Amino acid sequence: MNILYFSWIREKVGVPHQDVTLPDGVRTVGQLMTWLMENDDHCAAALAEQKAVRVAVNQEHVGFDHVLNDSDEVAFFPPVTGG
Amino acid sequence: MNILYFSWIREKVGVPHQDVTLPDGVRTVGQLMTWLMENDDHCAAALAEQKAVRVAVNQEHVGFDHVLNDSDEVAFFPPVTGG
Amino acid sequence: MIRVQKEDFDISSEIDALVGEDRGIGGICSFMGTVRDMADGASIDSMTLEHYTGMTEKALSGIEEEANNRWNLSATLIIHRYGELYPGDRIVLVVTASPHREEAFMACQFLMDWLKTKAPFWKREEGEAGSKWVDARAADDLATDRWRQ
Amino acid sequence: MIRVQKEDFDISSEIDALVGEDRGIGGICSFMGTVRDMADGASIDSMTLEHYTGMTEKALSGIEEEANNRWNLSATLIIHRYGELYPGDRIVLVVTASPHREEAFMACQFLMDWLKTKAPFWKREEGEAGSKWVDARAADDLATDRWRQ
Repeated sequence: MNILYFSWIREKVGVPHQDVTLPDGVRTVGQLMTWLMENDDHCAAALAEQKAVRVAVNQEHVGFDHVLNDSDEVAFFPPVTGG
Repeated sequence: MNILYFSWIREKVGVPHQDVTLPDGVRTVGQLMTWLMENDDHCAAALAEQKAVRVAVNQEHVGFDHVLNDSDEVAFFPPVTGG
Repeated sequence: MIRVQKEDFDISSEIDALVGEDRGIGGICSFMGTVRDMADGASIDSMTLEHYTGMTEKALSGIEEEANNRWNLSATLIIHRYGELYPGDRIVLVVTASPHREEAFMACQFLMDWLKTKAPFWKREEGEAGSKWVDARAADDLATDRWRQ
Repeated sequence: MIRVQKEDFDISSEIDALVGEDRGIGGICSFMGTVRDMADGASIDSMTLEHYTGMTEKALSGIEEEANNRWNLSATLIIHRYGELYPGDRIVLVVTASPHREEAFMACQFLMDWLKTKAPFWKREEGEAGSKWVDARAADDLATDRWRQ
């Protein structure tokens, strides 16, 4: 599964993307976030403030309860500020 | 007093402007309209449909009860359609 | 700034001139009205815009001042053409520049709504249905009414 | 039509290309966002726009389609720039063309509001206050909310 990070979340994680294999028991976006934070201090710092984290799966905005597939492209980023 | 006409009101009156001397007893825009209609068949045709007539005095929109001065510039026209 | 003219205009040049060196501007809203080739199902060949010289300038300056009183605007522009125009031709341009987009949008709509019901212009269309003066739209009066306080 | 690009754009050429030979258009509304030289009282030297390639195009096409479903539009255009920009530079252009002005205005505002809260762009400012990511504005969320049915 390809995970992308943007803006200050990317800076805190330290890399723009990671390739991970979805472990057993991780089915939703929320569970993926918890797993990433448990396994990586940088991710823990980047995703700690949950209400500042937005998620897209396959380039569509989704909620934390969205169910994942192994082939999904998942992106974490703060609220957008374009326009 | 200089009276101007625009759009189809101008066409019905037949001239774009007229110079008139305000007769005694004519104090308001409404009274001027009545007087013009009594004295000129073209004006009568042009101003007959009162709710389609708009008035400006000295280039400001006014109502039929507006009080006139001899030196005023008065204009009669239909609702505007610019923009 | 207001201008009443026979000549066409270019929106890029107008916006560039209006904005100038003002780096406090964050949003520029514009509206441009153009001549359509149909009216009430009949084709239009040309349109003539009559106006009341003197009062037009006064009315446009008045509504521009009102917009600047209501919103925080960095710059405003109204250009209105008169004379003979053809389908596709530009008729009117309103530009509002502001630090924030909401105010630019509001002011631009306000100016267009007021202009439609207060500026002394009259359109006459020539086409399939003959030569006729355009009727005022009730919808335009309603659009203006919503700005009354 | 949507475009995500590093390059600047010219509003006249964009509008001309968008309108083409469509003589049914009566009103063209546009909004252009520009880089300001101040943010929260501190001067800005430059701004960098990061975006999510692929999702940006998808998001912009999605909101463009939504606007066309809601209103009778003859043509729409969204251009958004990315990369390094300076005060006074153009960031975004939205153009909506319609037979009637009300729909052009509504759609243009809708597109800007949705773009502000849905298109994956992030601004980073460099200036007096150092280098910082711009915070999302609560007002932008409210502006988007008013379009929910």
